Amino acid sequence: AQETIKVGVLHSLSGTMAISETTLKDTVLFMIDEQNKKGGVLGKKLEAVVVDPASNWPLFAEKARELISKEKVQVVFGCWTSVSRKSVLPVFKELNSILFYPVQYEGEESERNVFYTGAAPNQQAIPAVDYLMSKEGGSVKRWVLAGTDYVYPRTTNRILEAYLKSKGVAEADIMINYTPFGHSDWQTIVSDIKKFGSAGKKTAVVSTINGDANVPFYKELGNQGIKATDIPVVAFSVGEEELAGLDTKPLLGHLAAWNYFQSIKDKGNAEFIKKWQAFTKNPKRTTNDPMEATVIGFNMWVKAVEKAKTTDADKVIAALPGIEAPNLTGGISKMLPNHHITKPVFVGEIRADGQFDVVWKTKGLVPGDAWTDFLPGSKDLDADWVDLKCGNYNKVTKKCGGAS
Amino acid sequence: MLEATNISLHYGAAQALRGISLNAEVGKVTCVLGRNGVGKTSLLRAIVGQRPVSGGTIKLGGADITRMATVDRARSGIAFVPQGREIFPLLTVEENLETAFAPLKRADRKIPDDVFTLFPVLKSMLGRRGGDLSGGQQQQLAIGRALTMRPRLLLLDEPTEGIQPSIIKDIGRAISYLRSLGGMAIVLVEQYLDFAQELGDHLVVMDRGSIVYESDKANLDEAALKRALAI
Amino acid sequence: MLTSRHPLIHLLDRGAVLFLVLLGAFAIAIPVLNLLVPAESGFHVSTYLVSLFGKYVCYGLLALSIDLIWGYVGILSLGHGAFFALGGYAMGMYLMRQIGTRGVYADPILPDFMVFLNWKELPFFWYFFDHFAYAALMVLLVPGLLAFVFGWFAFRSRVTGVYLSIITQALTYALLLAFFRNDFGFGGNNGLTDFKDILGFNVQSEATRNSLFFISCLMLAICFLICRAIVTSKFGKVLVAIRDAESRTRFLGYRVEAYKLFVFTLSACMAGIAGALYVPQVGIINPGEFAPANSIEAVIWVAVGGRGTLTGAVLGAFVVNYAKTYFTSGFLAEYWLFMLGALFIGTTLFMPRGIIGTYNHWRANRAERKDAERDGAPPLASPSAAE
Amino acid sequence: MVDRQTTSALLYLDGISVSFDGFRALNELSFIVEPGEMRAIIGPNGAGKTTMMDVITGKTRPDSGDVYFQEGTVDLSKLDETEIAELGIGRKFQKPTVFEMHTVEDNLQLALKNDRGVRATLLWRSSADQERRIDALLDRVRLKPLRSRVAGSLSHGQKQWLEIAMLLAQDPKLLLVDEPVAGMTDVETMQTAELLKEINRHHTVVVVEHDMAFVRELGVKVTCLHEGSVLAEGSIDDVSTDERVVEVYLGR
Amino acid sequence: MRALYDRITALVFALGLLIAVAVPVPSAAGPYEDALAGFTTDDFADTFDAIDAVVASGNPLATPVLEALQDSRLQFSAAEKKVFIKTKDAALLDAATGQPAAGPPPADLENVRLNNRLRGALNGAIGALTLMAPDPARRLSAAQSVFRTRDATVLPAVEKALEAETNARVKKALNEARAAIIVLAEDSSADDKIAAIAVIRERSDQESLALMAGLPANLAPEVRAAATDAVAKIQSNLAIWRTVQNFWYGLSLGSVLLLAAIGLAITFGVMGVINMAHGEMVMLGAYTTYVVQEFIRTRFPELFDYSLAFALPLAFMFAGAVGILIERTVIRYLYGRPLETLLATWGISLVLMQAVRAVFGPTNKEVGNPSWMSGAFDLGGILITYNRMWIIIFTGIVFVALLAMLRYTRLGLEMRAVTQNRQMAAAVGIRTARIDALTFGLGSGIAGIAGVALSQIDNVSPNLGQGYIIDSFMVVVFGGVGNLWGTLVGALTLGIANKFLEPFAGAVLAKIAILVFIILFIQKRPRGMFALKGRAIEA
Ligand SMILES: Nc1ncnc2c1ncn2[C@@H]1O[C@H](COP(=O)(O)OP(=O)(O)OP(=O)(O)O)[C@@H](O)[C@H]1O
Ligand SMILES: Nc1ncnc2c1ncn2[C@@H]1O[C@H](COP(=O)(O)OP(=O)(O)OP(=O)(O)O)[C@@H](O)[C@H]1O
Ligand SMILES: [Mg+2]
Ligand SMILES: [Mg+2]
Repeated sequence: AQETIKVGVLHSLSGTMAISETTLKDTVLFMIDEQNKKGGVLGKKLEAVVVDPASNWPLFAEKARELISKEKVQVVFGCWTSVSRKSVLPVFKELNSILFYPVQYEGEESERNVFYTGAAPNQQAIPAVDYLMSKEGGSVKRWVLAGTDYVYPRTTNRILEAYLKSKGVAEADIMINYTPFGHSDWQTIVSDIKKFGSAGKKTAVVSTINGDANVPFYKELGNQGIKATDIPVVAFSVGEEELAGLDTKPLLGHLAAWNYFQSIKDKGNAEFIKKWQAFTKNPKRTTNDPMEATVIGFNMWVKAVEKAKTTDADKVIAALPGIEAPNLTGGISKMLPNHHITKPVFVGEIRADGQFDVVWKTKGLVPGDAWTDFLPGSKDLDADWVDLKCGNYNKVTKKCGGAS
Repeated sequence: MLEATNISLHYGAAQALRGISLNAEVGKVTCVLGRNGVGKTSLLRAIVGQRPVSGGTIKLGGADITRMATVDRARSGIAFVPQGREIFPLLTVEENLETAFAPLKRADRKIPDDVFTLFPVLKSMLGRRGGDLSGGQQQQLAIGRALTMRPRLLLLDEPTEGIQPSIIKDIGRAISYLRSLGGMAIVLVEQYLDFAQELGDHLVVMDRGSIVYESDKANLDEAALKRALAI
Repeated sequence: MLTSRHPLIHLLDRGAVLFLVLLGAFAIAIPVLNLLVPAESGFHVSTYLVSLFGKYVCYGLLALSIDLIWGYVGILSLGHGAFFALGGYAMGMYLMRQIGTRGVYADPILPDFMVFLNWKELPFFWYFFDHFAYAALMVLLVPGLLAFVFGWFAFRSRVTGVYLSIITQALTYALLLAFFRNDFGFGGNNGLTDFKDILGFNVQSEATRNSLFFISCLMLAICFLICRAIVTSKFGKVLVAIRDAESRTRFLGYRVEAYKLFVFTLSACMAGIAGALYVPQVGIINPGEFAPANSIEAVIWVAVGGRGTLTGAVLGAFVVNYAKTYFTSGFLAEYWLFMLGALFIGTTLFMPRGIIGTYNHWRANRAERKDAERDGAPPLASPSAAE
Repeated sequence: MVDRQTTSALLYLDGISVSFDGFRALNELSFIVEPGEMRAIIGPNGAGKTTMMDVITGKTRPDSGDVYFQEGTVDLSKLDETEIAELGIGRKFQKPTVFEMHTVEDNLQLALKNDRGVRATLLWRSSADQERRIDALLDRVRLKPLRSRVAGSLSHGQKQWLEIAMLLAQDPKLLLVDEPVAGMTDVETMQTAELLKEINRHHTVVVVEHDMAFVRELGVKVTCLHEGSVLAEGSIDDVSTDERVVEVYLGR
Repeated sequence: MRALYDRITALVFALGLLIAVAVPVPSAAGPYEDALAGFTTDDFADTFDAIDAVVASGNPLATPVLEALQDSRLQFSAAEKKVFIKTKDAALLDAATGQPAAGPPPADLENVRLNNRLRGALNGAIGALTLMAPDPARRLSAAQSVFRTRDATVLPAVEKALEAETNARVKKALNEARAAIIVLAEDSSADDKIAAIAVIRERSDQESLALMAGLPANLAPEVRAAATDAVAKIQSNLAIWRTVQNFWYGLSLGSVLLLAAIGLAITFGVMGVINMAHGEMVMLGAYTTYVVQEFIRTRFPELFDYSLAFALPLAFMFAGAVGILIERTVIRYLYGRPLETLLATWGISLVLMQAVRAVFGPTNKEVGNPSWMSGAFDLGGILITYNRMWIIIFTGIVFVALLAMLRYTRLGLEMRAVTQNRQMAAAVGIRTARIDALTFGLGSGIAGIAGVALSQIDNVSPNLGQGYIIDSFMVVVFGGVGNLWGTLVGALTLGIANKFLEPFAGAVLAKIAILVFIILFIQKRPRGMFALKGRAIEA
């Protein structure tokens, strides 16, 4: 048989995360299919190796090891939750391979073997808050930061809290609330939000509520009659895919901040959606932000391999920074030395048909920032794998932290 | 009514019944005697179908029921008062009796008055949970339940065990009464010789899974009987 | 039977010896094949497999600990994963402290996640965890103590059966939620990860991996022997008596609570050891390990292997986990739950005593039939276990 | 009734009442057993005989009343089953309860009088002396051929015997025997009576039975319970001719 | 139905326009026309100004234009710089004249887009404009939106409306709106303000508190006193209602728990099967609802409000049938070995979950609320959402029906008999196999209808059941296995306790506290709250 280049796909197909991750697996398969139609890479066909880490974090590490050392894949596209990424990190470092991570996350990380094509906090959370504070966004003065109790919301909220305070928001005007995974009874919290929001100042909710908990949350919002005009909710984890499980009419006008929306009018996007729906044989199949991030990552990898003329991990890692690939919203994203990419930020309002209507976007592309400027521990850190060859360079002590 | 021919029964590899034949006629009490562990209970289990036989045939009223399931045997008229009572502990006394309606037609679903005439305690305890009754009361309940089924064949496994003397007498009277009704055949497993002799029209003594002595009441050889029992 | 045979013979029947020999061979062969046989050779065992097997061995130990209390005392713990995870966390805390300044924020004392959450100093329960001996002690003490306190209350109040099972589940579920909380001081959902050294050796190195694997096998063997010693002693008979007729045992004058408490605590300690060995081999410990589903799965390993047979428990852990590894890759990946589900259903229907249990039963039956042919008055087979 | 301070009784029950969901199973029951005595208890089904044993062995807590052991020195109502068993009160249950998964021999082994602590059983070694005792017990109840059978597979009567043997193995000061001859043949009944009389030479025994022939054979003081309290007490002849006993118990 | 209604409104609308048009049309390029131009730039800021300007113009066309804007029916052509109103039956009117648009519609026609700020402004504007609308519901919402915006410029309109108002509720709302404006106004007298405060004090809800909290600092002392007094009154009123509300939330959570657990109370509580696949039965019920709704949505959309009525029996039958199938093929071999049922049903649950994933995909499915289950109403000081209310009622019905079935029917008696002693039940002639299958089917079927209800508040995904299984077991065990009343009281206790803890402990800690509470409680009562007592149990 003809020699192939193996590409690992490390997304949960069962367990709690299957709901989000399965689509990404399909996306990678789709991209490989497309690429092979174009003749593959370096004259070789790509071959997907799919495993199911079953939403089980240690299993992620095991499967990563299996992909790299047993299946000998050249690159892995995978992970959704931060903890799954943290779990596979040591494996990628030890076996020196490449991971493309396509989901928005809390930042505070930059590793040589990982390329982050999802949003860092400065590419999602902060612009969204900026928008809400603007006159256009409703001049919000009072904030509810509601999230699921895990690292991404915690960090995002900490960054936001610091950011809001730096903008003069008083402590009393910020309410922070955490709920367990899969929380399904939102009555109390929604009514608390309502109460908090009726103090006379314009209030908004910044939601980092994750996954399954969103549907009951929004249902409760709708039923308790919280309208976007009263208290808008801006979510960072709710995309087209999540809305597919909801009757969106009562949610009209609530917001989400992403780097991509399916509804964005762009030629590349339209073409992509058409092919994707043909590939999945489902004319209603939606697209979403992490998919776009996967697509960008995939295209960057292909370009880097072609540039390096090899799939050798070291060479590809060296080639990747500076690679540019078109995103699906009309811009060109670029891989930065800190292994994050540049992205546009959009704020969209939920429409009755379950899509988003973009009401605001950043002027240009925002470069991803691995270390936020709003937390004391990370302000001084910098990531640069091109010149400094370091993921956590301390600008004050002029030293590279950690041993890696 | 009941014709069991040459039946054998195994527990795993051990044989508990070795080619036993037993007949029970309508209007008669067939009494099975024997020491502990000789297979009396096993014989009854074979007849009601709680244990499959490994050989032989069982007929009820001429129909072969050897391979029939327990339920169907019960529905064709076999009632069983097991050793250890086996009443339904969480059902009330009344409900316990009502469970026995299962084989009956809707119109017949009524607890026969006989039951309460024979065992007046049950009447006063209708609302109590079966499991709370004392041992003897449970025994009476178990017999009452069997009677509610209006069976053709009544099997009683040591019904006097743990029963106060006066009620033993009552049970004895009850059995004679049932016999006198003439509608059913009765098989009584018993250790209590006096009781068995008094009631049994036909006596069978078992030992180690076989029948070692068998006789009608009329021509009973008491010495031989005692010998058979004392082996 | 409690005959006057030499206790050692008693302790090591044929199955136990076979088990130990196989385990020993495994413990030696794998590192040898990994380290000494060149990678090109067909006999080479990859490092991937070494850590995979290491993980299985830890699961085996967890299964063993469950079997000890479930198989012999009838305590169905649906929360044993909690003890496993606590042992794991104790070890994880040691490993975190070993990272020292190599963390991303290069803080000499605080682990990364604390810096990240802006904590200023180490919480008191993290003290001393930089000492291995202390951590090792905690691996035993924390699960052991929790089991002791929990058991002390539960057994004294005579909580039994499903009630006990469900409150063990509540226990692990409560711990799950607590450990998920970032405020709790154990890294929240992300847990503890990115370990560097253990006792000065690089956790990633092949030599360390093989050593960890070997030590896991050794611990399994030791715990197996302890369990064997317990179940073959008169103590073991009392346990079975408690399982089958608890109140009767009490009327004989046995202090049932004390017996239960002893094995429960012991079992929790074993689970803790399993967790502690598991963490450096898989490289992460996270609250997910507390998930009730994990504990249930561990119980299922035991059931598959054969409840009440110590070797069966270990075997069950291996079989189920191997099946899981196998089915979750390649073209089966999307359907593996069907396979696993079918395995569980199939086992209950066709091998109700589990693998080893069915085998033992079959052998006992055969022997009995032989006896029956010989002298006609056979001992009878045991009735199926009363639950 | 004697005061408990001055009693010489081994077992002393005074004014015991127990009710279940409003139903009075024991009603101001008072009852004394002297050391070395054997006492037969009869009474209608549901009179409270088993409940009385439950009270003595700690299975049921009395609603009111005193239960003392050993000349009034030990208050049984404050102790749990284990402690009471440790004091030397052994019991045979009405429904035979043996360890079904253990062999006949192991059942006896577990019952043998020994240190019952965790450590002791962990380190326990069988001794020739104990083997001999078990042999003797098995002989006595004629279960020797079944010694390695699993107890669960015994017939009802065989379990009954095994339980008697277990009771003997415990070597208790006070034996409570609930319906020992239920389901035994007449010959066995007499053998059991002999056995109990022999045991009575060194132990105190309380036996509950409905089999009047057996009670007569024992030839000891008889107490008749009815509706939770003592109806009559005395020799078998006295009691069995007592009008009330005939009325509620023996029947005509 | 719908179409007819639309047509009538369109007619009314058109008539309205005619009247409007009959009024002398202002000369071209007046303030109104200038304002309209703001809608053609597709810029939110311009649109905002345009709204203000349209209102200020006083043009009778303002209301229809703004309403069209609110309903996304206002369109513009950037090329022609023209704005159009699309009527409900898709006719195009020129917004400037109110006449049907001449000529073919422009090619670049697009909706004037809105964002939340604009929607807010629109609501206020329309509120002010519709204070005198003929429909009382619209007047009410207009009054309420004025209360919220407190726009002082509307005061004369409010007062005028107040004079004309006949409807008591609307009148009250208008009064409150007026009061809200007056307390905040700089120029109103102290007496007026005190009177206004009294009105607001009567309203006594969260919003009135917010209003009082926002009062300016420079108040006359007597006004200040009245305000302080009002705040105290409102606060104490709210505190009482908060307790009622917590209770209600607890009841609602409890009923959800009960619903999820009640099927388990049968399969586990009565039959003794440790049924790990119970959650999947709930899930199957939810998916049945989804399928039914999809079918109705595509074929008979007018029946949508009845979809749950169809889904209920179907879900019961489907989940019940699956249950019977499981019982017949697996469970029946496992009676008397409860722990093995754990293993097998766990396997079944994996298979069912994956099967659903394979058929329906892993993502959430949309199950809509019928109109009678959407929204909420105020009851005193609390808000009651319809879906929760119906679920509580529904749970009650299911519970009572089940209890009656078990207690008073032959089937119930046989079920209990079989589960207590299968062998003996057969010996009295009860068809144990059939009863077993029916019992398991019943438990599963009830889980299925629980799924129908849960689909209304939770997401319908393959993982749905997993979220409830642990809680269900807790409830059954906490209440006491084998006792339906126990399950009822257990579920409600846990629900209510949780909701009373949540406000100050937070959702996570409340949950942990509840778990710890269960653990401790079981120590006190080792067989659950409604433990069955007596000999019967030990036997
Ligand atoms: N479930 C079983 N498994 C194995 N052996 C059994 C089982 N039940 C009974 N036996 C054996 O079969 C033989 C006959 O038992 P069975 O119960 O029929 O005796 P029985 O005559 O009723 O005795 P008893 O008078 O004590 O009730 C006995 O040796 C008994 O040990
Ligand atoms: N746990 C209980 N719950 C309810 N009622 C009980 C309980 N235990 C005993 N009883 C009732 O108390 C009464 C006395 O029962 P007990 O078992 O002591 O009688 P007994 O004298 O031993 O009778 P028998 O000779 O039939 O064994 C009975 O009526 C019984 O129903
Ligand atoms: Mg018998
Ligand atoms: Mg009794």
